[in-house]
Amino acid sequence: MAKEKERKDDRPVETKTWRAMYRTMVKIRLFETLAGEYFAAGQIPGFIHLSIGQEGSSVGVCSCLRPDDYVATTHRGHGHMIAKGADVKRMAAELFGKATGYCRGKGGSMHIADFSIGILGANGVVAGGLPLIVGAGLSIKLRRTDQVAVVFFGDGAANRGPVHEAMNLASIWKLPVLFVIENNQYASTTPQSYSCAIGDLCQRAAAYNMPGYGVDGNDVLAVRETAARAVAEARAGQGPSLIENKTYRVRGHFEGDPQKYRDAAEVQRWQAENDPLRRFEDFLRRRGVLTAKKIRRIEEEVRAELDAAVAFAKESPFPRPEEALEDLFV
Amino acid sequence: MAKEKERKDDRPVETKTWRAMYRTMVKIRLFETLAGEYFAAGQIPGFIHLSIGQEGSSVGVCSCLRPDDYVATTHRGHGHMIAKGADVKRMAAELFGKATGYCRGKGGSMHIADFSIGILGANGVVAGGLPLIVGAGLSIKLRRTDQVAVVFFGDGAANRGPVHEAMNLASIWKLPVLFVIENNQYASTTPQSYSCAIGDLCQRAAAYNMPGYGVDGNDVLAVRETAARAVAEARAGQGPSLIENKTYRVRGHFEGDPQKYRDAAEVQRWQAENDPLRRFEDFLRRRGVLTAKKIRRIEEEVRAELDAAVAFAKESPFPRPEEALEDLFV
Amino acid sequence: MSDRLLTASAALAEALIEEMTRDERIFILGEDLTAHAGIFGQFKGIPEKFPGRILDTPISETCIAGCGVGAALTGMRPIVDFHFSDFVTCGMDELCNQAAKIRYMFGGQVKLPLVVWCPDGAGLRAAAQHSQSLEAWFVHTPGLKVVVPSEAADVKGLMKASIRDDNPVMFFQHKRLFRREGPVPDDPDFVIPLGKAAVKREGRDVSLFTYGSGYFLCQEAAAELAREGIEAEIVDLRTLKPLDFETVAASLRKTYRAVIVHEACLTGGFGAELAARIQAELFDFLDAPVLRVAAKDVPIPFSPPLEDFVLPRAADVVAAARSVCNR
Amino acid sequence: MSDRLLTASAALAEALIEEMTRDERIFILGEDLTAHAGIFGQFKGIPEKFPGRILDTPISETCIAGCGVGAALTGMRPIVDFHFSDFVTCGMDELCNQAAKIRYMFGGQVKLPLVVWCPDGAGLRAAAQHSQSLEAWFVHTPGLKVVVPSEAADVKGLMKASIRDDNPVMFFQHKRLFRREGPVPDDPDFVIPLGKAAVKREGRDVSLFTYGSGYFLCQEAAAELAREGIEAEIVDLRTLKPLDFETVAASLRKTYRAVIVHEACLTGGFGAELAARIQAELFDFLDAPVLRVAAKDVPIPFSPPLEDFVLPRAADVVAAARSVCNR
Ligand SMILES: Cc1ncc(C[n+]2csc(CCOP(=O)(O)OP(=O)(O)O)c2C)c(N)n1
Ligand SMILES: Cc1ncc(C[n+]2csc(CCOP(=O)(O)OP(=O)(O)O)c2C)c(N)n1
Ligand SMILES: [Mg+2]
Ligand SMILES: [Mg+2]
Repeated sequence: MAKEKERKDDRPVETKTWRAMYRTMVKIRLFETLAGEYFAAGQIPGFIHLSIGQEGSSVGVCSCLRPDDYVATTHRGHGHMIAKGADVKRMAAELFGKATGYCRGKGGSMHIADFSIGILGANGVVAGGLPLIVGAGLSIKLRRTDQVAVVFFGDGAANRGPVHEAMNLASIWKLPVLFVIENNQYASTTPQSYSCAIGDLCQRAAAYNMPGYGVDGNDVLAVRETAARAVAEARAGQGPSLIENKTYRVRGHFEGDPQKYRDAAEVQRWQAENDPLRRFEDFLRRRGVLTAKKIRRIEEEVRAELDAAVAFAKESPFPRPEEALEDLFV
Repeated sequence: MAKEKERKDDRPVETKTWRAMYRTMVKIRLFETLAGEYFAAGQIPGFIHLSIGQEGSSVGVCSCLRPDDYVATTHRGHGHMIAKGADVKRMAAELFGKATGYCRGKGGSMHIADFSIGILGANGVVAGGLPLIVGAGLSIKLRRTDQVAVVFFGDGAANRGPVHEAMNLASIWKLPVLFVIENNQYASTTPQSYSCAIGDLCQRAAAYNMPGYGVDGNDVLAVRETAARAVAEARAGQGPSLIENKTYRVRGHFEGDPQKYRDAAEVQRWQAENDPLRRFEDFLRRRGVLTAKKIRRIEEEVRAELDAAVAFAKESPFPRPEEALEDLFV
Repeated sequence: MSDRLLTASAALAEALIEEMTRDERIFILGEDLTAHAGIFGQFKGIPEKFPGRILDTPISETCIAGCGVGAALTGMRPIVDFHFSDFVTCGMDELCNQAAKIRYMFGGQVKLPLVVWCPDGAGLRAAAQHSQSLEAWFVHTPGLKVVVPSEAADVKGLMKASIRDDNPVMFFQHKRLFRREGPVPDDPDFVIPLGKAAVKREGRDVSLFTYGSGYFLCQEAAAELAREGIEAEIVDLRTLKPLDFETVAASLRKTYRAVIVHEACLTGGFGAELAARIQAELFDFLDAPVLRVAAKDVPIPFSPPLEDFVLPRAADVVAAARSVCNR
Repeated sequence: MSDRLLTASAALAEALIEEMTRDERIFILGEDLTAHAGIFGQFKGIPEKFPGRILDTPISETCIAGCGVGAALTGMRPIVDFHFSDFVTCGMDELCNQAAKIRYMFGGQVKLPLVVWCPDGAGLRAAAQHSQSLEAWFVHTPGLKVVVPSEAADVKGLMKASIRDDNPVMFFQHKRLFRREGPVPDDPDFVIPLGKAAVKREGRDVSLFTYGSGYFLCQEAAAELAREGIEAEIVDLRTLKPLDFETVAASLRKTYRAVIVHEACLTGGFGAELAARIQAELFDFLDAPVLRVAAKDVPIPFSPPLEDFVLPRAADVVAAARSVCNR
C-alpha cells in the first residue's frame, strides 16, 4: 500500500463518482471470483480469463466514458463490460451458455458484447479490437459526433502488427481513440520483459506522434485522471492517445493455468501490496468517503446482485439446438 | 549539388571500392533506363517499377555486404539485385519473360531472386520481406555464422503491421538484421508526409530499442558509412539497426504512371539538384579518383555489358508452356 | 428506359455514385484512391463528387479491413477497396474472424453492412502475387456473402445490392474486364438481388455454370459449340454465396449435362462445391459427370506463354462440353 | 518391433524428438512453448532436451510465419507452432503468398522445408474464433502440402515425413484428440509418406472417405452400420494434398458408394473437392450420389447444445451411408 501514501490527497472530492467506481470495482472482483468458482465446478463451459487485480484499469478508464462511447475489449473482458455498464445477469447467462445471455449462448466468455451501451465486443483474437476501434473512431469523425472510442489490449497484444497500423492510422486522421494497454506483466506464459524490446510500452506513442502515458494501473484514480485527459482531448478533436496501465494478472492466464512461469510468491506480493481494490478502499476510508459499514453494505448489495445474476443464469434454459442456425445474416 | 560541398572531404580514399561503386550505380541507372525503354516499346510484359534516383541507397548499403549476406528486396528491386552482384543477363531475360531468366520466366520484374548470392527475392507484397529477413537473421544466429541479413522497404511499407512485429522480434533476439527504409517520398500516389504520423521514419527505431539512422540517401558514401557501422554491429552480435535513406523516386510509381499527385517541377528539381549518380561523380572527380575519360570508359563498358544482356534476353527463347507445371514442389 | 454501353469500370462508378448520393453513410476506404480515382480509375468522378467520403489510407490492409468492420458496426456503410484481391491475405483475420463472425457470435445484436471490393484475376502478366482468384476461401467462411459479376450490368446491379445489404459482402471484380463494355439499364432502381443467377443463353444440350471472367469463355465456347450443333445453356451464377441452386437445378434438369467454368485454380475451387452439390442433389438427372474447367494448380506465372497455358481457355470449355455431350 | 499405446500428443513429441536428434537444423518456433511445453503440453520433453531449439516468440503470428519461411530459405528446417489454427488468418500472407509461391515464382531456385503445425477443431466449447478447421483454404493454395492425421500413429509417421519434406507443409492436428491413445510402432524409421491414404477398415458396401477427427466418427458409424448388415470401408486420407486418389478410386470401384466425412463446415470444404473428383473420374462406378457429412455452415457457437448441433455426428454418417446403400 506504500504507493498510496506518497500520493498527495489533494484531489477535489468526487464522493458520488468515487463511490460508484468503488462499487463497480467490487462488482468486477466478485463477478470474476464467482466465475472462477463456477468454472472450477464445471458449470461454465469452455475457458475463461479473469481480470482480478486489473479493476483499476477498467474502472478508471470507463469512469470517464459516456454510454454512447465505444469500447472494444479482449479475451479478458468481463471487467471492461461491467465498468461500461453491462448487465451482469446477461453476462452470467452468457458464460453459462444460456439462451438469455448477451449472445444467446453463441459467444461465451470470450465473445460478449453489448452494442446498446457501445461495447463492440470481446475478442478471441489478441489485438483484434484495434483495427475495429479505428473504424469506430473514423465513424465518429465522419458522423461528426463527440463520442470517443476506447480499445483495451494487453502487453502481449502490443507486439502484434495491427497495433502499429491502427496507431498510425488513428494518428494521421486525428481520430478520437484511446489505446489502453493493460500491461499485466504477462502474455499467457510469456513475461512482458521478454516479449518486448523496450521497457515502457507507452513510449511507443512517440512513433505515432501521440501522447503516451505510463500509469500506475492499480491506482484507479491515477488511471481516471489520465483517461479523463485523453478523453477530453479526443472529444475536442485533438486525436488519439496511448495509455499504459501497469498492473498485474493475479490469476492464471486462464482458469486452470498451471503457471509454471512464475513464483506463487510473486503473485502474493502483488496481492498483498498492490491490490487496486484494497488501495482504493483505503484511500476512500482515509478521505472519509466510505466507512467500514458502508463498505459492508456495498459488498452485500453487490453480492445480492451477483447472486441474483448467477441464479438467473442457472435457471435460464439452454438455447434450442436449431438456434445455432440463426443470427448468421440479417 | 550544394549538399556535397558542405561535406568535408576528409574520408580516406578508397579508390578501388569507390570506382566499383560508381560503376555499379551507372549500371543500375542504365539497366533501369533500358528497362523503361523496352517496357515502353512493349517488349517487357506486365508492369515494372524503376529505382532511378535511388542508386545511392542500394549501392551504399550493398557495398558493405559479402556475397554470403542476405538481402530481401521489393517490387522496386532491380537496383538491389545489381548492387548485390546479380547477373544482368539473367535479370534482363527474366524481365522479358524468357526461359534463360533467373526464374525461368515465372517471376518477372517483381519476383526476381538469386539465392546463390543471398538475394532472397523481390516481393510483390509490400513489406513482405521483413518477416522473411527476420527468419534469415534467426537462421544466422542459430547457425552461428557472422552473416548479416538486410531488408529494403519503402516509406509506404513502413506503415504495415509486419514491420512492427519484425523490428520487435529482431530486437529482442538481437538478430543481425539491417532494416533499410528507402524513403523516396511517395508510396504509389501517396506522399510520405500524409501516410505517416511522424516525419522521420528512423525515429521509430526507438520503439524497438535499436539504433535508428536518418541518412541522405542520395549521398552514396553517407549511406555506405552508416550501413558499414550497422553491418559491423550486426556481425558483432549487437543486434539490428534501422536506416532510413531519404531519397526520391524520379520515375512514376510504375512505368506508365500518370503521376497526377505531383508536379513535374518537383521531379525536375530533384533530378537537377540531387541526383545520387551525378553527386558521386562530381565527388570522385573532385577527389581525383575519376577523370572524364575514365568515366566515359566506364559508361561505355557498362553500356556494352547491358547491350549484351538485352541481346541475350531478346534472343533467348520463351519457356515452353508446359514448363508452367514445373518448379512447384521439390 | 433504355440501355447504354458502359465499361465495367464505369458501371461500378455509376453504382457507387448513385448509392452514395442516396445514402450519406456510404464511404470508400483504401490505398491510392483520390489521386487517380482508384489505381484502375475505377472510382472516376467520385473524389470530386464526394470529397471526404473517399479516403486514402496508408498501406495498412489489416487496419483498413478492420476499419471497415468497426465503421460498419457503428452506423456507417463502408466500402473497402482491397487494391488487389491478392492482399486479402493481409486482412484475412479482419474479414474471416471478425467481419464474418461478429453478428453470429454476438447473437445477432448488430448488423455489419460492409462491402469489400477486390479486383482480382489474371491475364495481365502480373505474376503470382497480383493475379489470384480467391473467392473459394470466402465461400468456405460462413458469415460472408460472395459476389463475382461478369458483365457491366451485373457489376452495377450487384454492387448496388451489395451496398444495400446489411451483411458483409466480398465483391470480386476482374481486372482484365474493367474496360469491357456492356449494355447497362438506364434506371436508377436497377438492382440485381444477391443470390440470383441469370440464364444468359438458353440451350438444351449442356449447362455451362460460370461466373466472373469464366462467363466470357463460356460465351465464346457456346458460339463454337453451336457451330457443331451443340446448344449450350449459360448460367451466370453472379453470387456464389448465397447460391441460386434453383436456377442451377432447373437448367440441369433440362440439359442433363454440366460443365463448370472458373478462372480460380481447380483444386478446392468453387467448381468443386457446385459439382458436389449437383451430383448429390441431381444425381438421377446426370447423363454425364459434371466437369470442371479451371486454372491449373500452380501459382500464376509471369511469362506470357506460361500464363496463357495455366489459365482456362474457351477451347477447354468446348472440349469439356463436347465430351459430356458425346458420352 | 512392437506397438505401444501413445497419446496423439506423445506421438507428436516423439516424432519431433527423433527428428530433432537426427537433424540439427530442425527447430520449433511459436508462442508460449517453453514454460508448459506448448500450450497443450504437446512438446513435452523438448524444452529440456533441446534448449535453444524451441523458441518462444512474442505474439506476432505474421512475423513468426514469415520467420519460418526466411529460416527455411537459409538452411534451417523450422517448425512453426500456430497456437490455434484459427490464427492462420494472421499469417495468411506469409503462408499463401510467400511460402506457397516462393519456390515456384523464383523458378525452382530454392527449397522451403517448413512445417506449420496448427492445432484445430471444435468440441471444446471454445467458440467461433478458437474452433475452426481451415484446411480447405490451403488445399486451394498451390504450393502447400496439407496433412491432417487422425490416430496417434498417423501423427507420428506423418509428422516425420512432413519434417523430412523439402516443401512447406500445413499440418493440422485436432485439439480434442491430443489425449486420445493409439498404438504407435516402436521403430525410429517409422514414417508415413505424404500422399498415401490408408484403408483402415475393409468393407464392400460403402466407402467412407475421411481424415482427422472425422475418422473417429466413421469408426463409430461403421460399427453401427455393421450391426445393420452394412459393411463400410473406411479410407483415412491422411494427406489432402497431395491426395492419394488411387486408393480412393480403388475403394470406390469396390463399393460403388461413397460418403465423405469431415469436421470443417460443408460449403467449400475439402469434401466438395473429393466429391467433385469422384463423380468426374468414377462416374460409371457410382450407384448413388457421393454424400458429404460435415459441420453446418455457421461459425462454431459456444453453448454445448449449439456446438453439438453444428458439428457432424456419427449418426449423420450412419444416415448418409444408409441412404446411399438403400438407394
Ligand atoms: C492472434 C492471437 N494469437 C494468440 C492468441 C492466444 N492467446 C490468447 S490470450 C494470449 C495472451 C495475451 O496476452 P496479453 O495481450 O498480455 O493479454 P492478457 O492475457 O495478459 O490480458 C494469447 C497468446 C490469440 N487469442 N490470438
Ligand atoms: C500489401 C500490399 N499492399 C499494396 C500493394 C500495392 N503497392 C505496390 S507498391 C505500393 C507502394 C509502395 O510504396 P513504398 O513502400 O514507399 O515503396 P516505393 O514504391 O516507393 O518504392 C503499393 C501500394 C502491395 N503490392 N502490397
Ligand atoms: Mg498481459
Ligand atoms: Mg516510397
